Amino acid sequence: MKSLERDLRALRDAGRKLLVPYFMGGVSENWTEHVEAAVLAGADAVEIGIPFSDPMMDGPVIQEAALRALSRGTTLDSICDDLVRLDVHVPLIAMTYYNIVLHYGLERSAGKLSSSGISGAIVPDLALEETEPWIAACDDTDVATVLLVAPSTPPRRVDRLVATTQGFAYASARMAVTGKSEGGGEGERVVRSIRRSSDVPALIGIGITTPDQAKQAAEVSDGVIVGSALVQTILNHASASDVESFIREFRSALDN
Amino acid sequence: MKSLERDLRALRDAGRKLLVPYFMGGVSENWTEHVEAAVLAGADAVEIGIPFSDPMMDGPVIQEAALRALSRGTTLDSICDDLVRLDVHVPLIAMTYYNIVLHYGLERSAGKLSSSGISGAIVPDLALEETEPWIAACDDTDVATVLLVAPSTPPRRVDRLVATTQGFAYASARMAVTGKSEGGGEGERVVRSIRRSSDVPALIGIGITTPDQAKQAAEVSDGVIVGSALVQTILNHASASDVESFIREFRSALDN
Amino acid sequence: MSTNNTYMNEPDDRGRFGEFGGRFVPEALMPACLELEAAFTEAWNDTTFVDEYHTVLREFAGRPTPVTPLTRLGEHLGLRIFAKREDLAHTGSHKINNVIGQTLLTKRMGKHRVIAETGAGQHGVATATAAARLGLECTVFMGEVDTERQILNVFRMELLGSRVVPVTTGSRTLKDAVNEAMREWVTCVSDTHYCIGSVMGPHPFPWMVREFQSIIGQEAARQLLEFGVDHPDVVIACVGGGSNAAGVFAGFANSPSRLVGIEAAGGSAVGSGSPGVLHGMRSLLMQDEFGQIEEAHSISAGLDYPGIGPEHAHLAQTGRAEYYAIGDEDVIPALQLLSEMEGIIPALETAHAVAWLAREAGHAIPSGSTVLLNLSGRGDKDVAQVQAILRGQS
Amino acid sequence: MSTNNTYMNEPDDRGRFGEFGGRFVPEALMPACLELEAAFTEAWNDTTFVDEYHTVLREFAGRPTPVTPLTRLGEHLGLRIFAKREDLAHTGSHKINNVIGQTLLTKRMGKHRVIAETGAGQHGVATATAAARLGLECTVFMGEVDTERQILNVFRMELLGSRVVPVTTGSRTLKDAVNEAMREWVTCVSDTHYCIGSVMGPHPFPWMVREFQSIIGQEAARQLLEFGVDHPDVVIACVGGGSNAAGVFAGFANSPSRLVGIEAAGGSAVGSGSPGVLHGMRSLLMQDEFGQIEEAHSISAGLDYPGIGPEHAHLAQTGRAEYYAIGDEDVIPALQLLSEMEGIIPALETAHAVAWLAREAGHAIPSGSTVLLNLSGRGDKDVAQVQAILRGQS
Ligand SMILES: Cc1ncc(COP(=O)(O)O)c(C=O)c1O
Ligand SMILES: Cc1ncc(COP(=O)(O)O)c(C=O)c1O
Repeated sequence: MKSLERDLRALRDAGRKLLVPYFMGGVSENWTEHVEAAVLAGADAVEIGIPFSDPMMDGPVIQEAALRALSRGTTLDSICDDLVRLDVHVPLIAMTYYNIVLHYGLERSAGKLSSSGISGAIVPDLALEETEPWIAACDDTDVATVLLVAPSTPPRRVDRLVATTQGFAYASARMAVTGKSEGGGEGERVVRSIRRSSDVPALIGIGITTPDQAKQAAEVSDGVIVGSALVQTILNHASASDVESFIREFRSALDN
Repeated sequence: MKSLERDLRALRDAGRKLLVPYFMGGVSENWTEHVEAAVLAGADAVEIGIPFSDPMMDGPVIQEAALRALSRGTTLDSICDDLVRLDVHVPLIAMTYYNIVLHYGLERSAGKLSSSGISGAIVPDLALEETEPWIAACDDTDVATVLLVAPSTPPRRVDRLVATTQGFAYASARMAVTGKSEGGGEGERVVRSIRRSSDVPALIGIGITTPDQAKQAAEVSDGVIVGSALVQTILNHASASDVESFIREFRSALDN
Repeated sequence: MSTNNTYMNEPDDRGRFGEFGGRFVPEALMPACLELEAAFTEAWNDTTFVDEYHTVLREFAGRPTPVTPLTRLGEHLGLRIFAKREDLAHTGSHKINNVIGQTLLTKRMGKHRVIAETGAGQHGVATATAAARLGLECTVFMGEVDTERQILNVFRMELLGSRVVPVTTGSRTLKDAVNEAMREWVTCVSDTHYCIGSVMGPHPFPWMVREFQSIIGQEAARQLLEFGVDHPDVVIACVGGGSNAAGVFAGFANSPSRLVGIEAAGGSAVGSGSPGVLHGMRSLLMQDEFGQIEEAHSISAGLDYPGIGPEHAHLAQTGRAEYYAIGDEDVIPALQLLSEMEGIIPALETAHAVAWLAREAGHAIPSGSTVLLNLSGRGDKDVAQVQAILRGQS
Repeated sequence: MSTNNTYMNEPDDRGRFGEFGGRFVPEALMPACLELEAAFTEAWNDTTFVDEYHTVLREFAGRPTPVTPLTRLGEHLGLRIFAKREDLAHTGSHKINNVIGQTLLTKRMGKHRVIAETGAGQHGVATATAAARLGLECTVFMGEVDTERQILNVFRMELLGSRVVPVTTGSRTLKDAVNEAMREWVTCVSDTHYCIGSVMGPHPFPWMVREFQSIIGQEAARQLLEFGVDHPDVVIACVGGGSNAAGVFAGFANSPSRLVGIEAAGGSAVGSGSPGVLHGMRSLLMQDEFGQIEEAHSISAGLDYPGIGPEHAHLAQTGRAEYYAIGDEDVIPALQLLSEMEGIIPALETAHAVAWLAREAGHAIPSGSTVLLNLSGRGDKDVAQVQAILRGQS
């Protein structure tokens, strides 16, 4: 078991609802300060986006963040370099698209991420059937491969996904790309289907926009991932302390 | 034999080269004065155009004259009315398109033209094969049906045309619509082909623009028809005396 | 190859269909008309020529065009509807059938150049196309107004190596383009063929063009049999000069099918015309009380003609075919209807026939009738115009 | 119906052609891809479905399209040239073959809506057309830049009852339209089919689209036999995603014919790309040193794609097919050449293939060779652009 799952299980088993915010690496000069502020405010782990030109699974907000990061010259290497400046003690999880790590080299990417302190990776266009070379490349590292489970995933396939995922299971609340938050979402149903075969930590993401939504999602799940809502504030030039209060609101909703 | 042919033969046999100018009926308020001036200057007969919206056999000058006449409200009737004012003693020959007389009624047209002092008609889109009803309609009148012979007409067909034409034979100098005057023209060849079977007066028309051309054409033919060159001066607002001197130049070229 | 039927016969030896037709041209053109009649008659009885014509139609022009069952429109209107898909012929309409015949004949007559008139540009593009294929020179006369309205079709003709001459006389539209082409023909008739675009003009054109277009009706009759239809109850086609209608009617003239031609209300020679002579033929024409030809006005340039082919005048007079008119206002809704229901955007010309079909379903066309619609052309050429009109409305 | 040959086989069970292909999509879409694979496999083995597909192609889309001998161009270039006339298919290109297959499958799967991406608008118009015919709802995603460049195609789709969504993300061209269609598909996959326009995307699309397009090659092989040609020496097609090329290659992959695909120099995934993953597939892509996808730039919107279908990547890697690139500057002269010599104005996409043919006659293509040119589409859509370019030059 890689450290990511161990860390998250420990927190979960201690009764804590997990809060995992998403940041786009390189989106601004001071992006690492935002990460630090979030951790200060109670984030249990952090997702760090490595931008890709064609983010098929992302809505307009994260697309915009990726474009901004790319126009600042952001690369996998530059993000890893920035991480040196980062002083936090929660797990870091990379989120990117397959072509980025494929082009960098699978083993080389895994090694680089791992040596930069990253302990998980979410690659949303890497389908279960295609995931093996990547998981193999991560084998010798502490990088866990986190898989998504969708509302459309049929039960037998949920079992296979859950058996393969590492770190946690990412339960999509919606049939949608990141940022869509209309309707109640199906995160609870997805989490229940995960629970049928595994007690791996299950976090709900996609469209968790308000502390209230987070609280509700955490009633059945082990926690939430907050992406576009947070990235939007950063696109609007949030300061580190803005980020801190944003996260604090979620934290307190989850804790009460 | 209708009066047109009798008159023209008499002149021809007297050694005169025939000069037949063309005027568009109704093209201006004072168009009949132009006709009178031409006769005064030595025209032996006059062609009077009855305008048609789609003058397929005419070039730009006569098209323009027809449009002007039509926009002045000119009709077969209005032209016949104008003729009452006309005080000349040469044959008048109507030139129009078949639809005008067809629509007016063939017998009615023939009667109307005849009673207005017109003794001939040229209907260039009335092919030999279609001419019979019109000739029949003119039978009881003095209106002669003048047919054209073209450079493209084969010899046997020339014979048939010449056998049918009344008044004179209109020898086209060119494979062209009215107004084209480039090149030497083939009028002489056409006249010779007419002469093979008949001594009907043969006049050359189409593209006779200058007194010199007229003189040359009259060397083998019995005379010439002058159309677009004259109509152009009238479109340029020639006065009756301008017309008179225009015709005088042609007259003297033919006489010397 | 003659259609050999009682209702659409060969014309008589003066080129008449009943009292209509004939040959009303300047003497300078008569020899060419006679030569053409002889050449066509001879070629049309020569299997080598007929085979070549069919080969080019098949290999180059995409014939046979299919007959498409219009199932959804049929359900909507309570009819059984089939469409003959001339829109799928090369260059986008039935016009190609005729020009392939005429250009092959041009070569056979030893001429190396063609001229043509065009309104919207469909016949001009078709002629330019067939001329390019055979390496013939080609000049197209087009009213100046139309060259401005149809600038892309002008450019298509130029790409195909043709010269386009804007006609600045008269109303500067189709009627004047015909006049101008005739005038040009007089000057070059020895080496040039005038490739007329519809069943109009002097004999032998109305007959020859009908023969070259009758492939439409022949194919459709055969294809309908495959759908178990011996003959449709009604055959509908739009009518400008009348070539697509003549072509499809030819396949059904001796069947019990009703033949229906749809004119544009603003160019309705049968509905509001009278007998007269224009462009070398005696036919029905829109004219004023003095015999001056009126200008046609239609939303579709291809129906913007004040006359109709003489054989149609004859079919109207004998009652073998019926002719109705559709006003501009019904044309765009019909175009939209066919587009949305069947995935076929018809030409504005064709949309007139669709409009009548939609209007008369359950009325002049009893419910349950089987209908053959001649889909004479595709609407791509008209899309900009339709958009501008719809924008203007909203 | 499988093409059943050694060189263009079915992909393996992960949807790979050699090392290319596969299925790289979000988990949310995986069930739909699996469902589609099952549905297509089952349908393609069901003669009822296959018959219906062929019936619609015949009755609605105008198949078989002819093979035209290009005699004058052949003499000019010292070759024997045949053209497969996809320009004569309904809507003006081969794109209709694919959408007819996919829309029939959509109905069979019980879905009532399709979405599609489009660049120049050809695939969008084809999808809108097939959707209208079947009464399916249709939404087309099109880069905002392209909606402005191709305003008439946008309107054609709207006339056909489709909704066109301008894509304002990324480079606002085809690549982004695919992204956006994928994003939309995630939200509606239960009742909506994503009708991809070329041999690209996740398995089973590259295979399925090739199968639906292989009618081109099957027909051409049969038709060439009628001309006494057992197989051409060279088969040439332009390559954007590669669907028309795959379709025609499928008819000759097991013959000794050379297979040649022509890319646009500014969108040349084989010539200047490297392996990568985009739009659900592993293939050759134009990308920078960090794996960011580059924007393609071509005079022809239909070749303006930074990738290529995975089977082409495989055919290139194994050497069974050859791929070359043609720069923008050679495209218009080639379009003019075919127009003037043969009376066929090709699409700008197709003109790339003509340009290579003209350039390599007597060089890479030995004199006297027999060539099959896949004439993937007609140039009507491009005429305004060509005119603007030629005006700018003079
Ligand atoms: C598509 C289409 N249909 C019909 C017509 C009318 O001509 P006709 O009556 O000769 O078929 C035209 C003329 O341009 C046309 O383009
Ligand atoms: C006429 C034509 N040819 C070729 C293409 C390129 O697509 P593909 O490579 O999939 O055939 C297109 C795409 O729009 C097209 O319209």
